[in-house]
Amino acid sequence: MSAAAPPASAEEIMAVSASRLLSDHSVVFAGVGMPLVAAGLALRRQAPHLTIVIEGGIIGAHLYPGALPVSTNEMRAAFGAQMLTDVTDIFLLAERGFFDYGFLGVAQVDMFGNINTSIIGDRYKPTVRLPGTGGANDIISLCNETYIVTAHEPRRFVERVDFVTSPGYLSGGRSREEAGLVRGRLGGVVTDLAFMDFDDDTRRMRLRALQPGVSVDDVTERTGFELLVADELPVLEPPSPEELESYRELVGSGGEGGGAS
Amino acid sequence: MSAAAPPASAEEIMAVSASRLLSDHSVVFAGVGMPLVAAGLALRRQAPHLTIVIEGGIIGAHLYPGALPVSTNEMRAAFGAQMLTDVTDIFLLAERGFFDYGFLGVAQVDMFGNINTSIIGDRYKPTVRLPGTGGANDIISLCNETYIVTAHEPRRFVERVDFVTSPGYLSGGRSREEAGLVRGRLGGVVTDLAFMDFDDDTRRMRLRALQPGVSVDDVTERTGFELLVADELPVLEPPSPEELESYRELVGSGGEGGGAS
Amino acid sequence: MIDPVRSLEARREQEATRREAVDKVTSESEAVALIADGDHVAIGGTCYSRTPMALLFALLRSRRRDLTVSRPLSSFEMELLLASGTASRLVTTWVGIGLKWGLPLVLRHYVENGLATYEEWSHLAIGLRYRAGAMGVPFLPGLSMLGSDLASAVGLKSVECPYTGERLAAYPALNPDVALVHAHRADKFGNAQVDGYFHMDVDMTRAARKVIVSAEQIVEPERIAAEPAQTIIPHFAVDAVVEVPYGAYPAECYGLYEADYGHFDDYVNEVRRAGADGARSYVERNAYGHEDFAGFLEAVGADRLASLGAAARQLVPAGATR
Amino acid sequence: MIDPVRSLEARREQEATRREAVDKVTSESEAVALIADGDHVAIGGTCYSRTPMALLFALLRSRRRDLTVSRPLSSFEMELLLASGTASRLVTTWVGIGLKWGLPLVLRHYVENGLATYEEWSHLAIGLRYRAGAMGVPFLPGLSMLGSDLASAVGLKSVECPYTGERLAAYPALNPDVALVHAHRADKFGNAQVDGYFHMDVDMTRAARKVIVSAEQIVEPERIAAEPAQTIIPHFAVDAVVEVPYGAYPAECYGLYEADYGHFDDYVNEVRRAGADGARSYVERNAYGHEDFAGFLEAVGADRLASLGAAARQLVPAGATR
Repeated sequence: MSAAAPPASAEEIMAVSASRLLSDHSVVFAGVGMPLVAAGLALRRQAPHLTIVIEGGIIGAHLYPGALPVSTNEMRAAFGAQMLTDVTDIFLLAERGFFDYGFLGVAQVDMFGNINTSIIGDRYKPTVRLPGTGGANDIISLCNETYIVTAHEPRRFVERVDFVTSPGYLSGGRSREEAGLVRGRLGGVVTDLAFMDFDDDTRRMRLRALQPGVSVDDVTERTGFELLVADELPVLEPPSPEELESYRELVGSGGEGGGAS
Repeated sequence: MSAAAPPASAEEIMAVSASRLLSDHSVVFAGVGMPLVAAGLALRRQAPHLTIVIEGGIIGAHLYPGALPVSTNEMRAAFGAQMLTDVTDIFLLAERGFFDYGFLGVAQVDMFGNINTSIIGDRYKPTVRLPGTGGANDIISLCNETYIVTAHEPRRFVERVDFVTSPGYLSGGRSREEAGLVRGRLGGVVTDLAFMDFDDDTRRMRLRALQPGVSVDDVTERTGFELLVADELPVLEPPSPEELESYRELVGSGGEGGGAS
Repeated sequence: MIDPVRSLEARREQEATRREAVDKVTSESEAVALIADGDHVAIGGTCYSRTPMALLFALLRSRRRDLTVSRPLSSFEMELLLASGTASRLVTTWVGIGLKWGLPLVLRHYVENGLATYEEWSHLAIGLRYRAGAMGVPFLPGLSMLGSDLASAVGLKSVECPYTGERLAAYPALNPDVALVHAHRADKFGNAQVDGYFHMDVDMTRAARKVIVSAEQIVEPERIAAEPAQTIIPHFAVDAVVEVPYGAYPAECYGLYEADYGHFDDYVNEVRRAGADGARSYVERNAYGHEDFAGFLEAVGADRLASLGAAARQLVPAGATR
Repeated sequence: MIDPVRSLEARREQEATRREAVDKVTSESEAVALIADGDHVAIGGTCYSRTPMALLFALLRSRRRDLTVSRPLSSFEMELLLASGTASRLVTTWVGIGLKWGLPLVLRHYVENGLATYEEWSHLAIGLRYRAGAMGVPFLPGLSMLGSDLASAVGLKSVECPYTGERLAAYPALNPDVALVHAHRADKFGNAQVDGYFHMDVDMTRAARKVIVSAEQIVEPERIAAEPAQTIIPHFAVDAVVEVPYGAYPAECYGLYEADYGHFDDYVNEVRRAGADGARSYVERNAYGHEDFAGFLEAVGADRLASLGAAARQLVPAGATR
C-alpha cells in the first residue's frame, strides 16, 4: 500500500471490524453487500479456512476481486463454490446448527436487536414499505451466533422497531426463548463508531468498545435509545494497512456491494 | 413365435394378466420381480407411454431384455431412465398423488387385502421373521390404485394375516379411511387362477374373473378364507402368442425376476 | 391470510389429473393460456436468477387480472405484474431489484396506497410451504418466523411435537394453480433439467396444479436419459413446454448468460422519472410491443446477449453446464 | 422403542461441534475408531448399491459390540454385523440379500431366537426420520404406516394439522451417532460427490453426529469446485475421509462397477450349509483375514473387479459419471 492511500472510510472501518469477528475453520452465513465483503476479507486474512455460505444455495463461496455478487443468487457468488444446492436446503442446514455465524445488514435495529426491513409506520397502511426479510429472519433465528453490521445513524438505531421482521431479543429478558426461538444468539452489532453486545439479563444493547477517535457521546448521540455502557470500553484496533489494501482489492471497481436481503 | 413354443406357465399367465391392467400414459410404481416384469410387458405392448417408477429413485425405467434388475436399487434399473433421485423423494411423489398405480407382490394376503411380509406367528417371538415391508407399506398407502400380483396358493391367501405389514382394507368397511389412509385404493389381486377385487361395502375380497380353464372351485380350494363371488364371472383372455413372445424376450436368460420388496 | 390446503382435496385433484406422456411443446402465448384470472401463479428462480421472463412477458400480454403471485425472492418482475394490473397480491420474502438499485418504488406505491397486498414470509417458511404442497401434507414444522411480527401478520400457527412436547412453527402448504419455471433443457414430454442451483423450483413444480416449463433448448429424450440425475422436473408434473433461448433475460441463466445489470439501471431510471407509469411504459414497450419474446430479444440486440454469454463463460468452469 | 430426539439438545450438540476445514484423510481402521460400543451407526446406500463395505469390514475388524444399525434397505451386511456380534438392534425396512436368494437365514436365526431386535419402518417413514434429524426438527408428518401393525409395533404417534385438523403420522427424528457412506469422489476436507441416485445419504449424513466418507477417489478441491452441483455432503458435516477404490464391493457403485451376484451366491450357499456359522466364517475369512480392504480385494482378484467395471460401463451411458 502506498503512503498516499486514502484513510479508512466509515464503510471500511465497519467491514474490517466485522471481519475480525470470524474465527478460522468456521462457517458463516452472510447477506450480500457489506456482510459478504466482511466475510470475504476474513477469508483473505485471519480465516483462510472460513466457509462462506450464501442463501442462493451456495456453500464455500469464493469472492473474486472486482466481480462481487450483486445479489445472493447469481453466478458471481457461485463461481468456485464447493457445493450448490437450493435455497430451502441452505436454511435447513442453518436450522440443523451447521452455521457458526450469521452476518446481516439492517435498515432499522432496536435496543433489543430486533430488525425491521419490512414496514415503517402502520402495518396495515405503511408509510414506507421496505423490501422485506429476504433471508434475515431465518439467519437470525437459525444461525448459531448472528452479528449485525450497519452504519451508525440515528434513523437506524430506534428504541422499538415499528415491525419486528427479524427477531433479536424481542422485548428483552427471556422473551426470545419464550417465543420458541431457543436457537440462535445475537452476538452483537458492529458499526463505524462502535461494537455493541447485549446485556445477559435485560438483553438490552450495550456499548462494549469504541472505534478509534470516537467518544461515548458520539455514539449515544447517534443512537435513538438509551444505550447501556460497559464498565470498560476498549478502543478497537484501526484497520491495518494490510487489511485496507486487501479490502480495497476485493471490492475493486466492480464491487457494488449491493444486493438482496 | 414358433409353433413349438411351450404353453404359458403360471407365472406367465399372472404377468400377462397384470400387464393388461395398466393403461397407456399412466405412471406405475412397481416392486421388482413379477410386478416389474408385468409393467415392462405393458410398456412393450399396449402402454408404450407408461412411466415405470422404481423405489431406488428411478423414474421412467427401461427394462433391457435379459438384464432385468435383481433389486430396486441398481444400475440395471436406472439405465435409460428419465430421472434419478433419492428413495425418500420417490415416496414423496407417491404421497403427492403422482402415481396412478402401485404393483406389488406378497408373501401373505388376507380377505381384506392386508399384506404380511414381516412376521409369521407372534410378533414378539416370531415363528418366521420375513424380510420386511421394503416399499410395500408406502406403495399401498400412497399410490392411487394398487394391484397385488401373486401365485394363488393357500398359504398365501389367509383369512387374517398374522401381522399387517402393508394395509389393505384393514378390518373392512370404513376402517381403512378411519385409520387416516384416505389415500390409495386397493384395485385388486391378480393370480394364475383369477382376478379378484373388493366389495364396495364390506371390502372383502371378491372373485371377479377366472383364468382360462379354471373353475370357481379351483379358486376357492386354494383360498384360505371364504371368497365372495361376483354374479358374473367372465373368463380372462389367455396370453396371446405375441404377449408370450414379448414376455419371454424380456425375461430372457438373465431375468432372474427376484429382488427386494 | 392463509388459505389452508386440505391435503385430501389436493390429493383427489392430483389423482384426477391426466399424466399423459405426449408432445407438450407449444408457444409462449398458448402456454400461458393455462392461467386464469384470479389464479395463484408461482414464479421459479429467485431474484434475477433463472426468472422465466419469456413466460412472464407472455403472461403480461395475455392481460390476465387479479393474480396472486408467489416467489421466494423477487425482482422487478413483481413491479411489472403490479403496474400492469396483472397481479394484486404478492406472497414472497423480498421485493426489490437488487440492493444496488435502492427501494422498489412501484412496490411502495402499490402497497403504501392499499392497491396491492404484500404477504411476507421468511425464506425457510415459503420454501417449506412449497415443500409441504409438494409432499401432499397440509403443513411442515420448523423454527423460523417465531416471535416475529411476520408470524402475527400472516396468522402463522404452531404445532406440538407428539414425542417431545416441543412447540414448532407450522408452515401451511402452498399449492399454486400454475408454476412457471425456466430450465436449461427439456424434452418434449416435459422432463426438465437445470444446471447449478435449483432455487425452489423442485418443490414449487410439484406443489403446483399445472406447470409450464420454458427451456433454453428442447432436446431429444435420449439426451435427458444420458444424464438422468440432472432431471429436476419429471414429465408427469408438466403441462406445457416452450423453447426460448435466452428465456430468462435480463435475469441470468447459470453457466449460459449473466444478468444484464444495465437493463435494470434503465428500468430503475425510468421508474425514478415516472413512477408506476415508468413500469407501465416498460411493459408497453418490451412486452406488449412485441409479438413474442424473440421480438423483444431482437430489440435488445444479439451483441448484448452475446456479451452476457461471454461473461457467464468466464465465471462458470467448463463442465459445470452441459 | 422410539428414543425421542429433543431438537434443542441435538442443536446444542451440533453447535458445540467443531467444523474444521482440515485434512481429514485417514485409514479405514482409524476412521471407524470414531465408533463406540453401543453407538447407533447408519449405513449409506441401499440394499447392495453403494454400500460402504470397506468401512463395514473395518468396523467388523474393530470388534465393536451392541451397535444399533439403521439403513433404508439392507442386504447381507446386516447378517455379518449380527453374526459377528457387532450389532444387536436393526432399524430398517427390509433385510435380505435379494429376492433371488430367498429368506435371510441369519436374520431369521437372530430375530426368531430373541438374540437381536428388528425394528421395522416403512421406506418413507425411515426416510423422513433421517430428514427430520437432518432438518433439526423433532418430527415430520406424513401418510405412510397408518393403520398397519408396523405403526403399533414401534409406537408411532400422530399429529394434527393446526390449519386443517387432519391427522397425520408423525415420524420421530433419527440422529445416528455415526453415518458411514461411500461416495464416488471427495476432497481431503470431506466435500463428497455422488453420481446417479443418492439413496438416503443426504439426509442421513446431515442427521448424524459424525460422518465417515469412503470414496472411490480423493480429488483436489478444484475438481469439486468444477462441478459444485454434484456435491451432496459438505465438508463441515464430515469427520473422516478414506480413499478406497472398489470400496462398495460386492455392492455396486453407479457407473463404475456392478454388484457381484456370484459373491452373494457363495455367501448364501455358505449360510445354507452352516447357518450363522457360515456368516461368521465369511467374516473371519474376508474381514478379519485381511489387514485392510485392499487385501480383501486382492483376494477377490483384479480380473473379477475389472469385469464388474466392464458390465457397469455397458449399462451406464458415458457422461453420466465423471
